[in-house]
Amino acid sequence: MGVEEIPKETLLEMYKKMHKIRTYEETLAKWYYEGKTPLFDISAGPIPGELHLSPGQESAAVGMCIHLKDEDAVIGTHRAHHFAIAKGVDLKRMTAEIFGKATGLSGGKGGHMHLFDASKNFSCSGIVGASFPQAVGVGIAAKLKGENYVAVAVGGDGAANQGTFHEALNLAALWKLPVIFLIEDNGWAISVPKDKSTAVAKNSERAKAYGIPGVSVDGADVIAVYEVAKEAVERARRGEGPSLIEVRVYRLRGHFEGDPQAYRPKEDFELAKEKDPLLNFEKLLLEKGITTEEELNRIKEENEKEVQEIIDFAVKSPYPEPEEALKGVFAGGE
Amino acid sequence: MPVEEISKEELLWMYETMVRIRVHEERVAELFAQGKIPGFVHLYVGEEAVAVGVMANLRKDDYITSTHRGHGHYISKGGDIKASMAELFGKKTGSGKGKGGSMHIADLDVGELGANGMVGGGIPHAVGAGLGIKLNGLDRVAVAFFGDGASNQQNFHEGINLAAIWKLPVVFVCENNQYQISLPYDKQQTIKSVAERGKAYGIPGVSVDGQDVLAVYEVAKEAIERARRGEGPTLIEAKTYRFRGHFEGDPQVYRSKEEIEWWKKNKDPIKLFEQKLLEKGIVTKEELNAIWDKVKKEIEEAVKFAEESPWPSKEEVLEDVFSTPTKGVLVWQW
Amino acid sequence: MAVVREITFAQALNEALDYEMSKDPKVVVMGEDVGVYGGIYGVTAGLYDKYGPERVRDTPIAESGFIGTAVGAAATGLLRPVVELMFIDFLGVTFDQLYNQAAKMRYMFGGKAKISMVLRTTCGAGFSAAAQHSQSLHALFSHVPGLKVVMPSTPYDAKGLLISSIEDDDPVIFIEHKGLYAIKGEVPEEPYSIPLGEADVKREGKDITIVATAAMVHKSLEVAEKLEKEGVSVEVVDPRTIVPLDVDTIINSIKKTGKLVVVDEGYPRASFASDIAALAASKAFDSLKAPVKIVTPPATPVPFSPALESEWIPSTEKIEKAVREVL
Amino acid sequence: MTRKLPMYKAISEAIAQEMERDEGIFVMGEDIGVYGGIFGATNGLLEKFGPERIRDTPISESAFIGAALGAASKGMRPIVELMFVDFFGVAMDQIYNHIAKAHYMSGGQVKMPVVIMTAIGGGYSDAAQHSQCLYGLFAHVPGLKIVIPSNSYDAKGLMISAIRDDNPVMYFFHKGLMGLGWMPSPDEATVEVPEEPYTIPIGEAKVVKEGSDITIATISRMVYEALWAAEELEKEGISAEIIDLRTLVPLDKETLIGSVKKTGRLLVVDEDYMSYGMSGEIISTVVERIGNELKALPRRIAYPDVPVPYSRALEKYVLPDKEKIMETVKEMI
Repeated sequence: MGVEEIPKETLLEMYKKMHKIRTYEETLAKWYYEGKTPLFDISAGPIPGELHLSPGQESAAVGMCIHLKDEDAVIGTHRAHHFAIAKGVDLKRMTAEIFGKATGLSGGKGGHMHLFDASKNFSCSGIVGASFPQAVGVGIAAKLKGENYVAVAVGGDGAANQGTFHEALNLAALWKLPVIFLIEDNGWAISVPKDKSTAVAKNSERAKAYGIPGVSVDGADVIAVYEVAKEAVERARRGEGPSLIEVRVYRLRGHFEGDPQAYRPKEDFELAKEKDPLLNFEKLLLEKGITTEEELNRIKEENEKEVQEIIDFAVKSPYPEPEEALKGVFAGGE
Repeated sequence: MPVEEISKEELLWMYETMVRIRVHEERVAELFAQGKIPGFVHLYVGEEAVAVGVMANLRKDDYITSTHRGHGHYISKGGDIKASMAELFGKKTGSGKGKGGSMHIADLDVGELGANGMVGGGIPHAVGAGLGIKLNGLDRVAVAFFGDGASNQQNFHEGINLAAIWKLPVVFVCENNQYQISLPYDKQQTIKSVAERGKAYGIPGVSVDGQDVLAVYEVAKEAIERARRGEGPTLIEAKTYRFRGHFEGDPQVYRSKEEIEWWKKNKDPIKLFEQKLLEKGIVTKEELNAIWDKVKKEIEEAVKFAEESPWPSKEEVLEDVFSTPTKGVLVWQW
Repeated sequence: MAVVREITFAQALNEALDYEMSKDPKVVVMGEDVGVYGGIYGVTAGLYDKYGPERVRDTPIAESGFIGTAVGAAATGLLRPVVELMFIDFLGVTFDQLYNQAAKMRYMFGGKAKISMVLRTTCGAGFSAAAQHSQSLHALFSHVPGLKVVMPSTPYDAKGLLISSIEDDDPVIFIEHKGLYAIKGEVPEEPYSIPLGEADVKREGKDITIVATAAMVHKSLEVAEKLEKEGVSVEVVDPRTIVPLDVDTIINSIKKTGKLVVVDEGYPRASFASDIAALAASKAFDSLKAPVKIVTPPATPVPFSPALESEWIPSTEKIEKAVREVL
Repeated sequence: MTRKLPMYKAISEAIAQEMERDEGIFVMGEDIGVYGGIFGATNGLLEKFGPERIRDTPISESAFIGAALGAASKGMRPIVELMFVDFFGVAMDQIYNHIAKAHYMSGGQVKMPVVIMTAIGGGYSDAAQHSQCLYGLFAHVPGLKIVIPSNSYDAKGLMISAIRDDNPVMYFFHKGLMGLGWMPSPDEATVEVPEEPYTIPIGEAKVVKEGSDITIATISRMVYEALWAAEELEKEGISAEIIDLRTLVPLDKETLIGSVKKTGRLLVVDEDYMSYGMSGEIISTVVERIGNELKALPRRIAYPDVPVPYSRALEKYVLPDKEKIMETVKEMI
């Protein structure tokens, strides 16, 4: 399948989302450093706490989520903004959440690593590898209810060495559940390179341990991701069980904002630029004559404007009342 | 492996050790039924060839980690049978001074790092022993024994991956007795053999008939030699069968009497080995009978020792929690 | 002559690790990002360059695997591992290896095993790290028998206690509050050890006792200082180790003052704070002149928003209020 | 209609009746199918509901407990069995970092109607990794309701409440109360149980015996040790009031404090470890509020801080029992 076989509006939608992610993340980064200098203080400024951004990894999110509907579930990791955006999470409320505001998705109780949007069946977690079993549960629900939604569990290459990966893949394979395990391989578990943490070169090889299909795909090419994801989603919807997809991507920024990245060789940064999925996609769209510079510029402007509005909303929103901290542990008002 | 390639001494050690395990376990079953041994016991009858075939290749200074079904490993690694029998009785002279019982028998002097009540719990311990061996520049080996059920548990995945990336001298032996308590193997996972999972860690995976002690001996020999040469871990699956229930008292509603009888009749590892030894004229029936007599006497002595041993005194219950004397209160008694 | 300088809590820990590694080749450091990175908090900085990748081992994200590895390595007696669990919040993926394995092996094997290992980990809220990266879960480790649990509050204590912990033959959970890494204090250059199980009276007083741990020690001291101006004399006791617990020092202090406030950052139920309160009631019943007060966060997960989190963490205001109520 | 039912049948009956009512309920765990649960809590369910809703799992506790979260997020009401509570260490993250917190972290968007049922308790030489109670540890982390019935009537009513609750409930059954043929259980635990479904509110303690001299607050199997002790003490003229707390979170502080106010004395009897657990919590709950109204120092009998020893001789010495309770009560009065 080539890019020609994908409708133009789908391609432009993908481009728009990828560009929006990039614009959003870079804008957020600027806001993050507000008030944190001269001495870096992680808890200061308008965006408190840790921040893990996704530039360079947009293709994994967009290539996958373009095939998903609202009722399909995506369970992300600590680095989940790109998936949230690709899944259609309300960005104003998500951003307000990241700013710790009352208007946030969770009223400021969850924050950047714990984004929940029940209407979009999106959630994420700060614990590495936690998503895999949870997606299995969504798969069971689909099966028991006789509905054909699918669940996507996202994990990094580091997460693939965590016990939950093993347990969950086995369970999903055994029960033939509609689950897609998506390993975003950015080559680094924080500072530990993949070859020092993972005994196989490609995590897709591990599918053999569970008797399910495993594919590794170059994340520099969003069309390649699109194709692989399409097949996995269709397979899951047909009731044929889970798939394991490894998307090889490059982190354009540090593990978290403030990460000095001293551990990362220079070549890796250069490769990251070369493998930038957004630039590659832009080039492809223009080369193939699918779109024009003007059209893309219009999209870019729209995104920039939207992101600005989103940030404004978050900034202007009020903080929650402190007593809210004591509420909402249990459903039913306890 | 052809019997001719193994010395008679070694063959007789294997035979005698298998018999020792068998006689021990059947005697323990009686004692348990008589109420002399409390708690739960998980017996190794039917699986003797696995422990013995592996252990024939190990030295006293090598390490093993065991499971809840650990008597066979303990005995074949050279653990003191009087001490373990006394432990089963809960006596002061027991290997754990009456504090551990069947699931927690250990003999650190012979490198038996302990049975384990937690499924998969001992796997990373063998990895740790392997790391200790490597960093101390020793030529020892660590072997982790575990069941088919454990191969779906987190520690299997995390432990083997670590041993593989660090090229540690560890051999992973999965005793696939085909039931995870009541759940048959094909309802635990979708692949034919646990050995296939070696691929997920880039290490050799071998499946072997666990009822054939010489076959086990051969694959274990190769894996252990490989480990000693510093070439890293191997995963072995030994297909076996437990002749008794998961624990004594198990009603075994999940499998048929016929199935059990078939295995006892056709796949008894001791009978099979005996036939081979006799056919090849390596031993005489008299020699073998003498072994049974000797072993029975030995086990009776152990039982007598256990029966005559004193109970631990009550105050001992508070001892041995910690080893380093410290100020402050370590063990509460209000 | 002893050289004493001002260094940070993180540097003090680093010195302790460096000293132990230089002294005993069996000591190895393992964990996520402890190598080239030098630890997310910089505690293992420089060790990788000095001792190499074999003894300063970066691990995959497989806590049950590498912590279990440490347990096994310790059981053989071939190594004395010091492993780092990046956040105490991650204990859930590896708890079995700690409370069912490391903690119990010696007892179950009749006193024959020595599990000489240290698990270093971090705790503490205040950084908008939300519900999975901010907890203080020392009570969970302290509830199960067989683990020693250490929680230093000053750079001096940190160095001396870490040296003792590494030299201890039992499994030690060494908990470092993230909010303390940057604080400075006087620390001798030479190695020294502080025995586990010895509380430290951080400030003497006669009207009321505050028992506080880790970062809460400093908040309690602030309150004590403020109240002194009003003529109230507050004694602040830092147990330093939760297990073993220096019961005598705590009880003697309560007997002296007759009043007790416990301040802790752990959750309130079935906790350090409630246990100390019960201890006071059981051991110093006749000396108590007022009901005991505990100051802890509420029984809710840690909220993300700074507006909520600042309400959640025990503040000096709340400590002061509790002290005034008991007085 | 009522009949005497052992606790294991009361539990499985509760689950069966709820499963008939609500198709969203399903059960996962090890050996819960053909085997009916090692301790019988899922007895007969496979035959009634089939393997899709009664799912035997591989030994992958983290995966199937995590799966309960995923299923709950899609509106299902999963029940999972963790065979022994001692095994929680391999799955704790999914329990306390995810299931317990999802409602709060999501700002109330997600509900977690998950029941995690698990076996607790020792006394039968199962040693250090199969005999613990550990409910104190779960009570420590916010977001979980902690239910611990002591008889078959409570077991059924509390199980139905647990299933209908929109929050995660940890449901602990003591092996020595289940009424299994192969493990002794006090006769008193097997009581009349109505056939029809009924609920017992979570968070209500029960005064199982009224008295005036001392309050014994306890839970699970220790309720009977306390009752047997109280019977003996009665003969000596000491009147003990016994409170079966039944749930630790939420804790029925009103009943507890009301009773201690009346008797002026408090003894807590707990089979969980002594330190940083339930016993300290109950005492501090009381002393913080009415410390100055007590006539004697509050005491606790709990498991000393040692792993559970295997040998009968040793285990009996440390397990709280009737004799230890009587002795302590006499010291207090």
